[in-house]
Amino acid sequence: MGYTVNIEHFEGPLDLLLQLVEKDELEISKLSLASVAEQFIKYMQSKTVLPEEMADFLVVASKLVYYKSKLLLPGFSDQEMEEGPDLEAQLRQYQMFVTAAKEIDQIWKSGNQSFSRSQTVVRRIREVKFSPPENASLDIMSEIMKRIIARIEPIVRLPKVAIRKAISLHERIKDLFGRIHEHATISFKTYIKDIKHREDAIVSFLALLELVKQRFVMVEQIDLFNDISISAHPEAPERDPLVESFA
Amino acid sequence: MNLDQLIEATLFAAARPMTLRKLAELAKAEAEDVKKAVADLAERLDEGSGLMLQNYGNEVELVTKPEAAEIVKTVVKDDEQGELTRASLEALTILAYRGPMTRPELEQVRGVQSSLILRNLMIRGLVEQKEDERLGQPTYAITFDFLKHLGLKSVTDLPDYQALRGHTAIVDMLNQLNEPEKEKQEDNKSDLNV
Amino acid sequence: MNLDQLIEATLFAAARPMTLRKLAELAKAEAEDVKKAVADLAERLDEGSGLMLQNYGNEVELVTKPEAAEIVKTVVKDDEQGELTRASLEALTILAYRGPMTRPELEQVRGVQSSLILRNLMIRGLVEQKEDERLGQPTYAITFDFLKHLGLKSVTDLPDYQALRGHTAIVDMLNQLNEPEKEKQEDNKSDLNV
Repeated sequence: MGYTVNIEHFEGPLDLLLQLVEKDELEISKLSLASVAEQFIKYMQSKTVLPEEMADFLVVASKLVYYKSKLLLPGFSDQEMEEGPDLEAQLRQYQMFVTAAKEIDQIWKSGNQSFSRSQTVVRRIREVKFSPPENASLDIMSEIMKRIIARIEPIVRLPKVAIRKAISLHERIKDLFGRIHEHATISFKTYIKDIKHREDAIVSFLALLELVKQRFVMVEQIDLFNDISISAHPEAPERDPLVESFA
Repeated sequence: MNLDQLIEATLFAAARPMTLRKLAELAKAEAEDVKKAVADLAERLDEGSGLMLQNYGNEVELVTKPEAAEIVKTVVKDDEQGELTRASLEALTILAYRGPMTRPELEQVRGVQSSLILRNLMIRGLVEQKEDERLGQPTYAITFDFLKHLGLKSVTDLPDYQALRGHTAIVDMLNQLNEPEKEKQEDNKSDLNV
Repeated sequence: MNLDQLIEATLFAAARPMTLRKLAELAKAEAEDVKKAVADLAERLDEGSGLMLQNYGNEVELVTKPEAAEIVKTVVKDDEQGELTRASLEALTILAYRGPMTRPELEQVRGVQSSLILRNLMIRGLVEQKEDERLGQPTYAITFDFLKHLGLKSVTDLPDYQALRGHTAIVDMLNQLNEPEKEKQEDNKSDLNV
């Protein structure tokens, strides 16, 4: 599959998804969403995704992978994935707003603004008369200052916290590939046993799918709810999977 | 002096948006009469004035008509808003059509976390936090500054307003309709308990 | 848009008297036409508006009609007296603990655009513009009158002054504002932190 048209910039997972669908001139449907799943993951990895937005991208990625799985395996259904907002409807709604935003941008740029009565001049005309407020006391003021600090603390800390979320697909692929080389076979449960967050589990699963697709590994599952065993593919190519995958 | 003229003078002096309630209080008039006078004023201005009435939520402000922008710009200091980034534009558009709304609601539509973009827009004065909360969350809405920059009388003048505002309005209405219903049921329940 | 409407919008936005010559120049119109348009405007306002045109020699200004004087006085008084809103109180507190500071700095800490609030605090004599500028922006601080009203000799007597003023959250927040500057002028970084 060729990726000839480049998407230079996207604002979030829905923006990326919409651009991919429109680039291929597809209608928004489950089928078209499934068809751009791989491109979505590729772009998500190749461009910089803000760490604090990674989780949002992963939610969409997992839905796309799910749609694709359903397409490949008729009758396959997962209750948890079926619940929650419908990505197709969400994207349709998002598309309407993107169209409206373009119109608003035109109005914004047209320069046909309205103006209030000028504030600075109103101020100059009035005389300054000292009129102290009754509700400003030392106690109230120090209380307010503490509240302001409490309010901005999480904002200042935000970037540091968010980095945790960004266990990237790169890292998981590298990690998984390394471990299979070492042990020949490991189980999926062992592979994800240190993972505490749902989005990291999704990344790990995507990494596994990527390696399967490229025939670096084989997976075997005895029945539906059993653990998956992962082993190196007997005809595994002699190259670095990362180079092929996300160059 | 008629009530609509009194309101016109009040808005002129205030030089900022005012709630209909505040106007009624200042003019010592009934809410219904104020509402009608505001509508009369808006119509009179539309017909022959260089000014117009802008309204959003339950507030109104007296501003210049957008057709006068070119000349007015030469006598006022511009607020220099500059261009909007795609993300800002997207968030503003959603808030303009669907606001006031909570942050989770905005994020649901955008599909991506939006706390920083909201903060940026609030610092630029294009979005503000409203007094009302919904489900324990603060709600956000566009400001009069944003409306002014677009030269619109009201958000209802936005392209395709009804279609895009769409079902949320209906959902809100249904929620409001359901609430008394629920309370009634609760009451009934407690009756049975007694 | 007619010339009289253009002139009305201009006078409204400018909020100061303007000469007919200046108006003609701005509207790129003949003196005769401007004179006629001003007369038309005066007549239209007389007939139905809460506003009127006032003449001073060859200057005109848009003002409220005398019949509205009472209500206009109340609007102005409301701005200048009574309790402060929560938002105003917040801005005043930040300026007390962290001033003198620029408007962008105040807005960075509050996370909200604050020009109107700053203006109101200045009208009430609680805040003043200082001589010093920072990064090309005027700085603001609370007035000596307000300090005295609180019963303090210096802002350093505010409760927990050192701890609250120098709190890392606030320092980090202000540094975010100055970040582009910081990269350009590494040397000044420590100055900005103080």
